Amino acid sequence: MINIQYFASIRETLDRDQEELELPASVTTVEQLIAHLLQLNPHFGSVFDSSRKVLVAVNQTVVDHNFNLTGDEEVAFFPPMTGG
Amino acid sequence: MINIQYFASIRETLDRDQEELELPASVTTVEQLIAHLLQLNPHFGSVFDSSRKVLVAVNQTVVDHNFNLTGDEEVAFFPPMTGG
Amino acid sequence: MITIQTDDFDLAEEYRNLRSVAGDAGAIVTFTGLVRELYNPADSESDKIQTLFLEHYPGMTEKCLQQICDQANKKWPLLATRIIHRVGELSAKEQIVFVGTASAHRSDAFESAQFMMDYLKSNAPFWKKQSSGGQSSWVDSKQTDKDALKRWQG
Amino acid sequence: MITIQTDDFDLAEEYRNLRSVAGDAGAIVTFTGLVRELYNPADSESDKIQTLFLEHYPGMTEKCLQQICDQANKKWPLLATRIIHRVGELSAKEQIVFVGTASAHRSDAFESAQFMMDYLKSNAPFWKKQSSGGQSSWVDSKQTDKDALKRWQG
Repeated sequence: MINIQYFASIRETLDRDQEELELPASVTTVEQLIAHLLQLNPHFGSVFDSSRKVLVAVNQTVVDHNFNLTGDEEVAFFPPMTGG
Repeated sequence: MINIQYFASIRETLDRDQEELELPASVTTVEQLIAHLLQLNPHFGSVFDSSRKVLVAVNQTVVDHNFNLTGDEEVAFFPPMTGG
Repeated sequence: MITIQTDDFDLAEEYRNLRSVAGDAGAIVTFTGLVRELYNPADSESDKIQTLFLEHYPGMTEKCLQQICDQANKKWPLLATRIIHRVGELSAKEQIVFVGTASAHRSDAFESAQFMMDYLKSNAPFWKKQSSGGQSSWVDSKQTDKDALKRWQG
Repeated sequence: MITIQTDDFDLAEEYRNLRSVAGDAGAIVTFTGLVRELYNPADSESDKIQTLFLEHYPGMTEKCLQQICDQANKKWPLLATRIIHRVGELSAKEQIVFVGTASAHRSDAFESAQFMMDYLKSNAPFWKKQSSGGQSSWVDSKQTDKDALKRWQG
């Protein structure tokens, strides 16, 4: 099971803060996870459209879209940080 | 009358913190004032020897040795600053 | 030491701690970030900020702030480092963030504090939402904050 | 505002003043300089500093510190600046100098505070004499302090 967390504007767009998901064997990278989420839920279209910068963290470290997933990670999607 | 002030190690070397002096008409620059002081007091030799960096302020602004004097300034001699 | 908290913090207490932890420090630098009334300087006609809501990613935030302290301690000879970041709802003029550094020499204390703030701004998972006149919107990240990181790279 | 005094100062009070004078500040930076026990890091075998005596040039000092504030206010958009410098006899670990700046943005507050300290070190007429183990000697000015000024020139 993968645990997916959503923060800030993305949490609001999707109206959810997290979900659990069983990954199909074909999903082995962050890029494939995003494609999978787009298929499952049309709302993801407005999150992952090209005008919006979305960061991905796997197990609480920011990674790029080529990052490999085994299927039991904590994955988070969020906009660029604005702390401080 | 010129008022001359001495600070820190220079004050200690000369064993005085200030003095009043009537400048001869021939003394019109800081450089000439230093030469004049060297004539008046042999102690100045160890202050103005080449191994020691001495700063000069006229009316509380640091100046170089070409600075013109009219004869009624406040002149100060001191080592490089070490505040902060 | 790092802390994420909803409560306000006391600069005097933080300074006392830095001074006692740091031993033979010659220089202590503190940075405090405050909520500005006009958060967007390009839009001075807008309503003034009434509240700022700070969301964060529990777990990852602590990890990131600790990494920032560790990196600062690797780059500079520091005697103490401190980060406090508040989360939740804040009003105009309230304190948001504190960074403190102690070192033998002033340049190390200044540079490390600036480095820590620059990294915190772009790398720690906090997000601000501002509210004014009944409207609320997420604050956009700024290019100047990303540019600030270049100074510390390479 | 600038002050030269023999008494100690209170960081909390100075921070409160900066915060209230500065109005809509987003960033407040404070620098505090402390008397180090081992003033000369090249000479760790020496006796520890027992006291530090700070001499200054009354009149010129005030003028110099005010000029440093004025220059900082010309170079950066600041909402408040503050310098306190102590004179007279100080012991190890005591506070010597305080510089505080407030600004809308953090880079202006950081840079101006560092600028003010760099100029104060090399341009304000203070001199330190350290005493330890019955011996006393004037502290030499450092090349690194002169080099620090280059960042702000040209």
